[in-house]
Amino acid sequence: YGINFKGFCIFLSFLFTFLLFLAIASLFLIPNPLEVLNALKTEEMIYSLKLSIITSLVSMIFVMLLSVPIGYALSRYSFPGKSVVKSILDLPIAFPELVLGLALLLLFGQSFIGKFLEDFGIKIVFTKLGIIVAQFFTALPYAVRIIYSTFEEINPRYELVSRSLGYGEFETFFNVSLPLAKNGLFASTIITFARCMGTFGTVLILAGGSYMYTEILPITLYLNISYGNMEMAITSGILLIIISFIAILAF
Amino acid sequence: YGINFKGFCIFLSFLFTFLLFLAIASLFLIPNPLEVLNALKTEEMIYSLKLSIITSLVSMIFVMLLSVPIGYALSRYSFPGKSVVKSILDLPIAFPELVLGLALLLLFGQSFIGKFLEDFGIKIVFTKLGIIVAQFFTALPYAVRIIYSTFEEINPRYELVSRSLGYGEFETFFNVSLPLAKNGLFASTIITFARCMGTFGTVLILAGGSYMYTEILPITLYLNISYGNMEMAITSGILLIIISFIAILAF
Amino acid sequence: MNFLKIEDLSIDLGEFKLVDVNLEVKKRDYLTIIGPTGSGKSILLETIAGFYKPEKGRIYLEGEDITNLPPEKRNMSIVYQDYVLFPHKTVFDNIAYGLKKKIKDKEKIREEVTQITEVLKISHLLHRKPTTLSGGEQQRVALARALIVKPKLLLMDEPFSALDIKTKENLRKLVKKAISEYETTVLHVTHDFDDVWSLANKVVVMKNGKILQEGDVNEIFYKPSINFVADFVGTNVLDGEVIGKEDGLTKIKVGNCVLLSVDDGEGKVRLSIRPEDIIISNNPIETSARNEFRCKVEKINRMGNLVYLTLNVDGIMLRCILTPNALYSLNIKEEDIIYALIKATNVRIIAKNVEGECRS
Amino acid sequence: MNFLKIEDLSIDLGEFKLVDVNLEVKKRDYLTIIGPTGSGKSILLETIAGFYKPEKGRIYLEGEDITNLPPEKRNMSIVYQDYVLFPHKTVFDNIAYGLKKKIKDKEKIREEVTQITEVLKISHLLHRKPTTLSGGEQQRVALARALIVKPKLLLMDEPFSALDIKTKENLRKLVKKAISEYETTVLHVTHDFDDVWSLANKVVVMKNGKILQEGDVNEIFYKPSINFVADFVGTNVLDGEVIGKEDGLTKIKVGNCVLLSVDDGEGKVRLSIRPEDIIISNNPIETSARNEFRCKVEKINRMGNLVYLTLNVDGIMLRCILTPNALYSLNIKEEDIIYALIKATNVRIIAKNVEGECRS
Repeated sequence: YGINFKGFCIFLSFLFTFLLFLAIASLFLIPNPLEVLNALKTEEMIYSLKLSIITSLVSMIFVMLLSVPIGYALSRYSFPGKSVVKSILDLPIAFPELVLGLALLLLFGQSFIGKFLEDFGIKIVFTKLGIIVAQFFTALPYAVRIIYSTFEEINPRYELVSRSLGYGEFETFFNVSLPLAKNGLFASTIITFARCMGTFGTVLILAGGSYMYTEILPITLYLNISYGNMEMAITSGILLIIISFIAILAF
Repeated sequence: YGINFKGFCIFLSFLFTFLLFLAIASLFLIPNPLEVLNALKTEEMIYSLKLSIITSLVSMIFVMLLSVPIGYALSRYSFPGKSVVKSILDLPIAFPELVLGLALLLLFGQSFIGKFLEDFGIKIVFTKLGIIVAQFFTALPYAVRIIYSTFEEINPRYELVSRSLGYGEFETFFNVSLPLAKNGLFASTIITFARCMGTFGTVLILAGGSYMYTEILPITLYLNISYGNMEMAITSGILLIIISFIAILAF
Repeated sequence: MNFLKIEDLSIDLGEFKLVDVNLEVKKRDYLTIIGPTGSGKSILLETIAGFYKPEKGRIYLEGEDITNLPPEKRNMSIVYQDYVLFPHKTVFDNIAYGLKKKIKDKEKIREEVTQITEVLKISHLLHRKPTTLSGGEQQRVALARALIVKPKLLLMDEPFSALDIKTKENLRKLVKKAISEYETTVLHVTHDFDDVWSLANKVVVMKNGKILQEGDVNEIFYKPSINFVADFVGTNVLDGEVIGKEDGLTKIKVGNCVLLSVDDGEGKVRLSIRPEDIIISNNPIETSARNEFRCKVEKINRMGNLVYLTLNVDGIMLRCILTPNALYSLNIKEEDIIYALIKATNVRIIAKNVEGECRS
Repeated sequence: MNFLKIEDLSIDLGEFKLVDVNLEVKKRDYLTIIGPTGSGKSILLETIAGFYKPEKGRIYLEGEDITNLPPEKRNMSIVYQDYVLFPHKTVFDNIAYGLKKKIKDKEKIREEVTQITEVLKISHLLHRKPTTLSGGEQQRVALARALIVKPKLLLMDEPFSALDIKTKENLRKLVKKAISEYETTVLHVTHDFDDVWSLANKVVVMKNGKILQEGDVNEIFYKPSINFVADFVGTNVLDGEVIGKEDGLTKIKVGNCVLLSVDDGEGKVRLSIRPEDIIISNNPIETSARNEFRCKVEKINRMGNLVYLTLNVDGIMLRCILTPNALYSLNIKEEDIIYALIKATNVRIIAKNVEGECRS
């Protein structure tokens, strides 16, 4: 009876895993390898790959620069309005990418902020900059979440001891908090990069899906599936997966 | 010096929160309320809203039925291949929605499984069933993750004590593990529902974005933005947010 | 036939392990398991309870091989240091939990709960939730929950170590009463010697997953067989050489002194003398005790409600424990010359054919 | 002027709090803070260290108001139960950490580290990472890290409670040596009376965020001013009534007995007699001690390396502690009639004008 329950749970786990791996496998096995290779060599695919990597790297840097102080502030300090800030962490749940994209579109396209930026020649809507903004806003809550829980797991006494030994808050942060958070920071960097690479809805709405202009890999996948170019679509899907895995292995 | 660092971290937190809230606010403030009300009353919006809620509820039920045993198995049992199953948890990072949609499209559209199901009259590609399948595969890893960490936080000694007092594994699961996991189960149910409501990329690829057929709210948002019907797009965005918030508050 | 018999039990969980553990427990024994952190004490309990499958070895309960029985079929209860009461159930439901599986008669269950809670003095708490109770109360509830099913074996994993001294003493009394009432056989992991002295009749000393010594309480404390055990229980350890016999007692030369012991031995031996067995007086005493030494008080250390004297017996250092009142009535100060008396029965040979220097 | 002065310190962190704490510490004092769990001992230390901002009250160090000073400007070091060594730094870098902020001369730093590590006997560990050390070694490193900056105040939060008895004793000796060498003033939170006896000259007893009593070690243990403190430190508490004076001593009637005390009092009073201050003999003794009672041994309990006697003095129950050797030389058994002697200086009046029954 007991063994049945255990077996049942494990069976379900394998069933779902199996289906999922079958789905991933079909991505790699169904297409013709030659056609994938040809698709890889097209100007469109090369453009899209380059743009994806560049925008994701830039977004990643900005996300990390912002999420480390935000995660640290949420974990270590209490300040008025903290609970409001903390709701960022839960945002991705209640706020689908597509809606986030729409909100950003309205913010930068139709509000005073958009007009203000445009006066300085900064255009976000339907531009490459829009890709970075979309990726940034999509990935940041994830990064903050990981960094926040990383700092939460570090006993604040390490910092207290450092303070009592004569080091200020900033020095303590660099001497103690950051080295102790090393693993969490690495993890969040990878996840941020992968998240930026895969952002679709936000980018589609804010930056548009223009052929060979704001075309990142997810857009390539989408555009080509719409035109019925399955090989191009599958190739960009494979590229997306491979890049994510390389990122995970590289760190 | 120390205060500056603290102030700097808190300032950045507020800056990002402010931008985000401004974006959300513009979603609610920029459109004309009357036009939103009119958009709400259109046949398309009502159809989309109904379909979204029904598919999300159905997906949610299936996700919970599967994720509780999977999360429990991952947390409590060790079995060969566990690390493979555990990689499900990290899947959403390396596997963008769009790619998941494509993989499912190939699995159910072009592999033997798709043909097998079709022989029984079950069509998944470009159908309403496809919406549910897409939502299910997208939301399940999130649910498993929450349920897994919920069970991880429950001291297994509670179960050991129950076992030693004469209850088998299955009885112990119902008498002890489930009641202790109550909060985590509630949370994962909400998140699953919200995640199903917001699924876009997977649904778009697997079920297609057919007007008044597989049209759920994110599809409505996307279709209407393509046609330039901003009011319809914004209205579906607002609906998505409101429903997520209601779900969170209702529990 | 032994009540519980463990044969060559081995398991390796990485951090904790058991290596070829053999153990025999009689019915109604109260066995305490002591040893340093990480010695495998807890994992031994949990393997006996059936929470881990041993890699090797057998466990027999009343002659029956239970090695592969699931925990729910073993009829053993476990009490943990952190109580592990079900937070979603009331105290009553916690205590009744195990019984409900066995009997369906609600009246009978209520009776049994009433009985055990009276023994453990928690009748007034039945409708509370566990989280509202103090540590001592929670542990009494955990005990009640464990005892009410009348387990063949009660396993306790440092049950008192989270409690303060007063509560500990109290609970020890209650445990004593309850287990005698329920005629329970007990395995009790602890690092508190007070548990051993006040509850146990048997002791097992473990280290690195192995059983180093087992025996009656007095055997372990007065005749630790291995150096580590002696160190662990705090006795004086001396190295010497047997130089002959006198009136049936073994004469052992330690430094410049000669000690008499009731134990047999020859060649180089290692001795154990417990610090509380050294009797102090200001003047030579005429007694039947044969080991009397003139010695200098090197140091007086007050520790808690005890006084530790370091005595210099012609170059050999001995630790000796007194109460402050004894110190007062003897009027001892550092550098004083006093007389130390050790009964030959308290000089125990703990190792034979020893190489090495005299320690202490 | 006091070295450290705390005025009306209040803070409420929910689970833990301080309520109007006043405290004065002299230079080179060794103050231990005792009290039950949740009494606010740790938070007091951390507030003094500057980790929490008090809601009310002031802290003065050497006359200077440091209430609003950040921790790094206070020149205090803290040692925690769980060591809190930086895992990414070697032992050397851990110890040198605080010094590096103050002096840049690497040779000087190396010298200072060498010196402190010799005192604490950890010179051989300098190149190891903290996680590879035993608990005792880690705590010595933490002490070295704290002491090397020559803090005005050393704060220790149950520094030994994670260690075994042997290591504790060892570390106490080292701490004693190190703080005398570095002339440090110490605040030490503990729940182990051994720390108090072997290290402290002052004691503070806390409960529910308040200071209940403070004073010299002997004052607290021999004359606890509040019932809770007496209970907490384990003394005999008796209620009686003053019936007169005799030769300058106060005569107090407790039950049918009359006790003499050096303390003054009148009316109903509460007395404290420490169990280790009761002197036992088989026959009446002729001494200067005035309180001698014939009593029956009700119960003999062995607890650890001590024996607890419960004595019935004409209906009054007294707890008394002996070592096994004393028990042996007196040859006492349960039900025996013996004589208990209590010096008038050891009968302390701890409360006056008491209502209520005789307890004990």
